[in-house]
Amino acid sequence: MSVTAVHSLWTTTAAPGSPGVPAIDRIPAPTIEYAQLAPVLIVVGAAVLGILVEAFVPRKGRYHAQLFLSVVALAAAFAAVVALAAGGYGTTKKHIAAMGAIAMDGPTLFLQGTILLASIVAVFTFAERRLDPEAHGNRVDSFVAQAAAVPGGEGEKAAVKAGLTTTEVFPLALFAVAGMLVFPAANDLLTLFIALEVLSLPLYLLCALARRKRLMSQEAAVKYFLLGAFSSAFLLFGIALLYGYAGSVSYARIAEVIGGSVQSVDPALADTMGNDALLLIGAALILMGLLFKVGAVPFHMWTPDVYQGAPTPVTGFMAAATKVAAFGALLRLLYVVLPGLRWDWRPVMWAVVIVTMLGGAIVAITQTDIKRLLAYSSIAHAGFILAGVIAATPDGVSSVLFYLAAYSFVTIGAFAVVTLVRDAGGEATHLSKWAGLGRRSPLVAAVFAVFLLAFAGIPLTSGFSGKFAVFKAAADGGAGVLVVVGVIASAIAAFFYIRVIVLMFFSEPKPEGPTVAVPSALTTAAIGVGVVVTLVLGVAPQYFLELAGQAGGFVR
Amino acid sequence: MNPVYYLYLASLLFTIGAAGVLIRRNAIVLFMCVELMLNACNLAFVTFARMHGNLDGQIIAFFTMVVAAAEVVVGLAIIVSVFRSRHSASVDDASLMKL
Amino acid sequence: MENLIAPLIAAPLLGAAVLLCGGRRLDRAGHWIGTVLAGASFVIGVLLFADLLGRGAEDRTLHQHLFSWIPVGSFRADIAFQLDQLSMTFVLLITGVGTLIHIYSIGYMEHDERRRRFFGYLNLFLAAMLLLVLADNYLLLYMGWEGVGLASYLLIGFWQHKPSAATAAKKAFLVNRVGDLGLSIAIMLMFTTFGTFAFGPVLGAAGDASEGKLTAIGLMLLLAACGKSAQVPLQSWLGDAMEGPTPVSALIHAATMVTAGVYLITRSGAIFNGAPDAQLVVVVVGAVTLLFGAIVGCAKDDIKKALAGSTMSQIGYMILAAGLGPIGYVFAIMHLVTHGFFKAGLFLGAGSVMHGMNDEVDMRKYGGLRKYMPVTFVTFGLGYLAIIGFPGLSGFFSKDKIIEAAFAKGGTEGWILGGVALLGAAITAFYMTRVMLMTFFGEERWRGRETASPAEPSAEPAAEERGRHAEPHPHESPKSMTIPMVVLAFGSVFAGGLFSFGDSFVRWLEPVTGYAHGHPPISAAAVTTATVVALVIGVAVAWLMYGRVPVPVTAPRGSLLTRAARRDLLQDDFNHVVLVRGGEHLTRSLVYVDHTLVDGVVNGTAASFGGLSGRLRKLQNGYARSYAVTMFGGTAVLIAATLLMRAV
Amino acid sequence: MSFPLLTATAALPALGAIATAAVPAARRTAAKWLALLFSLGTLALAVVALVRFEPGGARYQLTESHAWIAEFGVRYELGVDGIGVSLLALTALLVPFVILAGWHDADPLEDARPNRRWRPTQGFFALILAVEAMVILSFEATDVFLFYILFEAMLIPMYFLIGGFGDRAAPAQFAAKAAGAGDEAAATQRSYAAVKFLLYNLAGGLIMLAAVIGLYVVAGTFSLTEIAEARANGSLSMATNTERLLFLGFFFAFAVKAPLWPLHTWLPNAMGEATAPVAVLITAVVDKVGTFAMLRFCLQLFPEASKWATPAILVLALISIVYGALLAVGQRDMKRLIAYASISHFGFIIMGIFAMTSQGQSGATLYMINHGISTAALMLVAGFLISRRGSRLIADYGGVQKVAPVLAGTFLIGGLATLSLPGLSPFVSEFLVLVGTFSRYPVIGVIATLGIVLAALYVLVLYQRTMTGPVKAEIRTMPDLRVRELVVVAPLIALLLFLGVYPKPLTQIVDPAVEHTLSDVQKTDPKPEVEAAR
Repeated sequence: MSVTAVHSLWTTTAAPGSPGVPAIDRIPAPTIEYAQLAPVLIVVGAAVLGILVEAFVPRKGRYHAQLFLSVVALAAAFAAVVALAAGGYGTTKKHIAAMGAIAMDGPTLFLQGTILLASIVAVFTFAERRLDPEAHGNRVDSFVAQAAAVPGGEGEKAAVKAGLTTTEVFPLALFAVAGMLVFPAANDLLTLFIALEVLSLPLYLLCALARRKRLMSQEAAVKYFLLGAFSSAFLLFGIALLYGYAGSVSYARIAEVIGGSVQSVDPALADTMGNDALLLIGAALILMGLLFKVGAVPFHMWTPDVYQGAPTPVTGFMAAATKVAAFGALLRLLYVVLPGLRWDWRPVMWAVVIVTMLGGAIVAITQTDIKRLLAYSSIAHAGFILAGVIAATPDGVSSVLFYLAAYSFVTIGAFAVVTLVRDAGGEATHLSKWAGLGRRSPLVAAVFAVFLLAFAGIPLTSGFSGKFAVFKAAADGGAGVLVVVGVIASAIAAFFYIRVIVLMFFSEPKPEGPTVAVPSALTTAAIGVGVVVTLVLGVAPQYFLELAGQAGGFVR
Repeated sequence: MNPVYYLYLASLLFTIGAAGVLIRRNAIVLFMCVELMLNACNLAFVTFARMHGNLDGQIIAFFTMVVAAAEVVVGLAIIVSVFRSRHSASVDDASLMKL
Repeated sequence: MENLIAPLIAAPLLGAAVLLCGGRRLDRAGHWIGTVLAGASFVIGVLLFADLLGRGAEDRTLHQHLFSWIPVGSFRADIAFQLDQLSMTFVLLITGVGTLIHIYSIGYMEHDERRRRFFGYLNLFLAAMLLLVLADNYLLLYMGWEGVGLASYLLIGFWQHKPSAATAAKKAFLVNRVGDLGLSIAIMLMFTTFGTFAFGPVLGAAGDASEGKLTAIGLMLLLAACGKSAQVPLQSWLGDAMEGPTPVSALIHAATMVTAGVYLITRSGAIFNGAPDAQLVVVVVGAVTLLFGAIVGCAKDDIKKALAGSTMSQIGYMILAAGLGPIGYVFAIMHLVTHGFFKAGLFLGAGSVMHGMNDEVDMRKYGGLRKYMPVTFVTFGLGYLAIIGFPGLSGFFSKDKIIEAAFAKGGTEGWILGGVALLGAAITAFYMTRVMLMTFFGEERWRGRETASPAEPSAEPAAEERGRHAEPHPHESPKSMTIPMVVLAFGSVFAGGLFSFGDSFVRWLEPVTGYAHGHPPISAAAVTTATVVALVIGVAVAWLMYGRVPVPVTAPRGSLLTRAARRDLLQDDFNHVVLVRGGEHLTRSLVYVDHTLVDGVVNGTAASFGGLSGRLRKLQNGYARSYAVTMFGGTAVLIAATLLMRAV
Repeated sequence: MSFPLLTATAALPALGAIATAAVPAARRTAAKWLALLFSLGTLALAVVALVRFEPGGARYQLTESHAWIAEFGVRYELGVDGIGVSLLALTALLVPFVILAGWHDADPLEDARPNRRWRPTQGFFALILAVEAMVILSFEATDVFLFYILFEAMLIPMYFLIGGFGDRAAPAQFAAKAAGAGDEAAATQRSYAAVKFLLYNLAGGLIMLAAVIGLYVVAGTFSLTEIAEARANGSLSMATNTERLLFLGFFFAFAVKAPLWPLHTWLPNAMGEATAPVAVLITAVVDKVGTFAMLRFCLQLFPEASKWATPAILVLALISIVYGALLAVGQRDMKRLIAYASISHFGFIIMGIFAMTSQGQSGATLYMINHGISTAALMLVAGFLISRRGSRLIADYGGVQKVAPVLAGTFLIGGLATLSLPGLSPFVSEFLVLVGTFSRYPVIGVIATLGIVLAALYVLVLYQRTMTGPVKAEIRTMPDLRVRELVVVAPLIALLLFLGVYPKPLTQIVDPAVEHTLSDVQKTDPKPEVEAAR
């Protein structure tokens, strides 16, 4: 999907006979480095296959087929990423691929790898079928039997009786992943926009597919969709303005124009070309679009509602993978397209960072629903990561990469634990239900405590390494104030994480309290990976820090 | 005619759309307003393409239309299902989750 | 020879360790172990004394260095001892009287199930006291100083089940702590002034230090002395200390520990000599206490408290003498020794009386006891004659010399001090005669009267039962108690004469304390006669008040002064109101402050965050459109800000 | 590559923690013995370290250094100076007693319904060992980052120890009072205390984090030795304000941990609610990290700023001394009383450190050790007392001395140590601190002596109210110390006596380290007046 490619076709046919132009019968095909796009292609292909599976494979076999297909596809894609990285595309051979649409460099590969791993883990939680009680002898996952059926209506009852399950979630997830893979790699604004839509649309749908509490789930979907569309409209308008300013949507070109290394095309257009109003407003709008995805204050308000309403596995998936992709895109935008504008966006971003860190932490204090709590904590964390983002140094990039990797696994793990604590109405997400969990099932409580401590940034957990890396980068980048604010924010944040731990361990369990379901190997794996990564990145982060360090360089 | 007028028009449309999103209550109308915003963007793209004398903008406009169509598919699906379960298309009724 | 110094201390220390850790299996033999070890250290003391006598007057100082205690940078404190004439005198007094009182206690504490521990404490006291007088530096002295305080605390509160005893013990320790504070500050001053606090260097270099420093050190030392020796204003604990068993009162609160202050001042003579102002304060304190104690002694009906008052007063004499400088040091120590004999004897006598009287302490319930307990009567009587300074007995020599020295101070000061000393002598005669008469003469007021509320239930609770007997049957005490009394009686009769015979005592101590012969404005003979006259007056008045007329069993209301004196001249009331009450208020208010203010600030911030959070989450009102508004506003601000950044 | 002794001293208890935690629920006693064995093994290693340490030798000995996180310029660097090694020994020494004293503190209540997975006992001892490991390593760390990590991480196990385990009455007849209605309230009290503990220390730690990062930005390394060297030879100079800010960041965290007035209020809650052994762990071991860090990091990294802040800190320390003592007098709860007493003592320690004299700092170091031992003795005996009666209120006791003389005696000795009676080790350190302070700041030194008198007051009042007087009906049948309890107390008391009379071995180890520290801040002891005169 490369503009310039298509464009060159067009022009060659439009102006015949001009000297030096190839004859009409020889149409140069755009050069696409398929090998380097392999990760994306594999995932997209698998997704398409998944659709076909839905169409042709008998209902009984679909679940297993889909699960197998998606896991294999993601694994293969990850292998491809590793191969590319090993091939040096992240470092020495980094370059612009696919006629300028895709940037093939360190951050791309690192983030794609992270996204793929996170997605594999997330898909495990998608496929969990042990937690919900069997409906009419069929094991069911946490997705609705028939999305189209009215909640609590005859249709739904029938569907449940028939043992339908929404296996479409797997292809949907795969499409979303594909979008995420492209998002941080996008090297022109159009690709950015398309990728954004490709990753968002499936997520809107996924949000609506919860088996329990369907009304909330649908509400979440509506809110997410409307606000998402709203924000993407802004993003698009921003793109339009930047295009108007630079006459192109390719990052490199825009950066050049901003840098002033290219003269404006035509003096007649001087009033639009090089008109900084266009540039600044456009940049601001695009930033807004990305900050929305990241969930930064004041564009965060969808986060709590959507996180709460969406099916918990989807929430985990969003909180982890989407954030990674979005931050990747943000990084590239700020470092590749708008470095010339640093002195304009930095002060604004400072403000955003501060309100995000403090706002998220403070509002979380009084939350009573564990999923909302985690949502607000994710907002606070977005603030911490942004602090690293605006360091505007290679160090900043690598620290952010590391933080994202660390954070995503903790998040998925935490939400996976949330799926385990259940009562009659499905997951028991109200905090009061969690009282005394430590007495009932110390192991689960302990694991969750580990995740909470990681969120709180206690040393020897990945949370601390990440936070330290980011703050260090920020301080190096001359944002000492941000570090201090961040420290205060994390002190506030510590309060509510500790509150949960107190609740789990130091308060007597209620007799009618929730039960802790024993998960299958899938969720267990997800949680296990989360714990392992948390501790490894906490105790011996050296290797991964190096990795992120090498991946720090963008291609321009 | 000065192409800048087209830009004014585009931004006007965009603003109308945004205002609509903020003001109207019916989910469908809301959604239409979003579409209006997208189209405003299209207009801007095309205008800029014309001013710059290259076709990127026009091509982008096509992509936008496709995306808009996809959004319609997804959005209507969601809105309809919500409507069926609540018998109302008002966004404000969907406020179970708050605080 | 000097290697014997450590064993001197080690013996009783060993006793304390064995008896206190030994457990019940030692109960039967405990008192013997204690007594033998005390005796052993007395024997060692005698050996050392003999050795010293064998040497020339100048090299009568032995040193023993065990090991270095706290070596930190320039700060070095050693566990090392110095035995010279001064400390030798104390060693003999302590071990001698100590041993006697051990023997006495065997009989006295017979019925007490915790007798073993009692002896353990006694030994502990001996060890600490010996350490105090044998230390060769002030820090080690401090160790002994607090050690005796601890022993006194344990012994005063020996009958801990009695709240009064426990309180008295606590009070004694606390008041002493205030004094100790003085000692520790004095040591710090020495360290900053001389860079050390060993006797030799400090006293040697005292001349080089500025007078201001010396005065400060001197006053701090005086504070310490006041605490330990119950001098005004820190005297309030001594009266209550009588809650302890009588042998304790005899040993610690009459003969030895309370005189540690005198030792400290005499030992630090070099410092005081360089600080006349400090010396003035010392004599004033001594004179005031002298009268204070005497007056209190006159008003008390509790025989032990009366004796306690007298102790205070007598130590007042010693402090006064010590404050007079070289003309007084020797006589201070001399009076200290003689006082050790007769006051211990008196206390043991009192104990014996109480022993015969079901532990009754109120003298108004005594009377006519002389025919029931002759030995006690005679020994007590000799002690009595000695303390009032009856010519020829020990008290006479020592006290007379002090009065003389007081006059010799010269100038109006001399007259005032001498006058006070004389007055004190008269009052002493008065109150001691009073005690004598009320106890051993007059009609037998205990007849047909049950002796309630035993002050000293030797073997609780059995004794408490004994105490409720209808009527006491006065009887002589067993040998183990009478023998020590006899020995001490001998001491109180002859010691004084022995010491003054050819000024032997003066020559003995001179090398250490230095001695200058004072020249009183009036002849020594005149002073002596004045003393005797004062004595006669005191006795006469007492006889008129208590001998001629019968003593009422219930105390008359008495004059204002009497009533004040009964309450220790209102000292306790003052302490109670000012220190205790005030302290309670202070602590209570501080507890409140800590909870509301210091804690409140933090909790407040936490709460305010909570409130802020509560308000902020209201923004999350669940309406998608309001979210959109926020986003729109946010975007607007974003754009505005970006443009603004460029504009400025 | 010699045997990594220091790592071993920390690794052994860490292993012990894991092993203990792994013991199945039924084998409770086995877990206890396992924990005890590991702690004793650690003690043995600590003794080896103490022996291998040469007082006269290099400043940091038994050093180890391995690459760890190059990206952060962090190395795994260990090494002990005299101060570190003695505190290491103290920790290793106290933990076995803590374990032994807490032998029954974590036994599940009879009424608790059986639960295969819930293993409080194993958890209790595992957590204790975990704390030991982290504390020991933090005494050994010569890398600021490594130290910081442990400084923060040790909060978590402590937090669970405080919040998870509370007092209970052992004998049935008293159990009625403790259990039942009061239980829930007690639990909430406890979790409040735990949260307070964690939040205070976490806040301090996070402020320190900012300073740590700042330090890295300035110095470019975390190695204490390198930075100190660079500062010494002037190759690393900090702007005055930067240094002061960084110093404050570090000091704040340590002052919370120590704790220094007015950051102290978490301590009484924590020590009051936690069981006596845990309380000992807090005040005798964990808090020492704070004061230790002041000596090692504040003075070494920021000499100028330390000197700049000295007056203010001394005043705060003075306030702590008097204020803590006064509040101790006003307490009704004996554990809270001991807690406030500790606050007063920490005031002395900090005062000694910042008096910047050799007496003061050696005194402070000895004080850390002696205070550890004496508080352990007093607090543990108090714990035994409480476990018999099931109440922390002083008013609930009286006449104990008559029914349980040994208990009373040990309690008294512990108390006398707390009021630093000469002959017991605390006296040595307290006097050194006073002298050290006095020789440079006479007025402050004199006022500080008030602390001595007040100490006598609160100790004796406590003893009188609990041990003397007529025997209360509830305690007529109170048993005297059991063998296990004697085994805990006796060695501590013996140590108090020994170090009180012969502290030389310690001072020899500590002195050189103190000299180094003083040379870091370029301070020398003031000369005595007479010498100066000559």
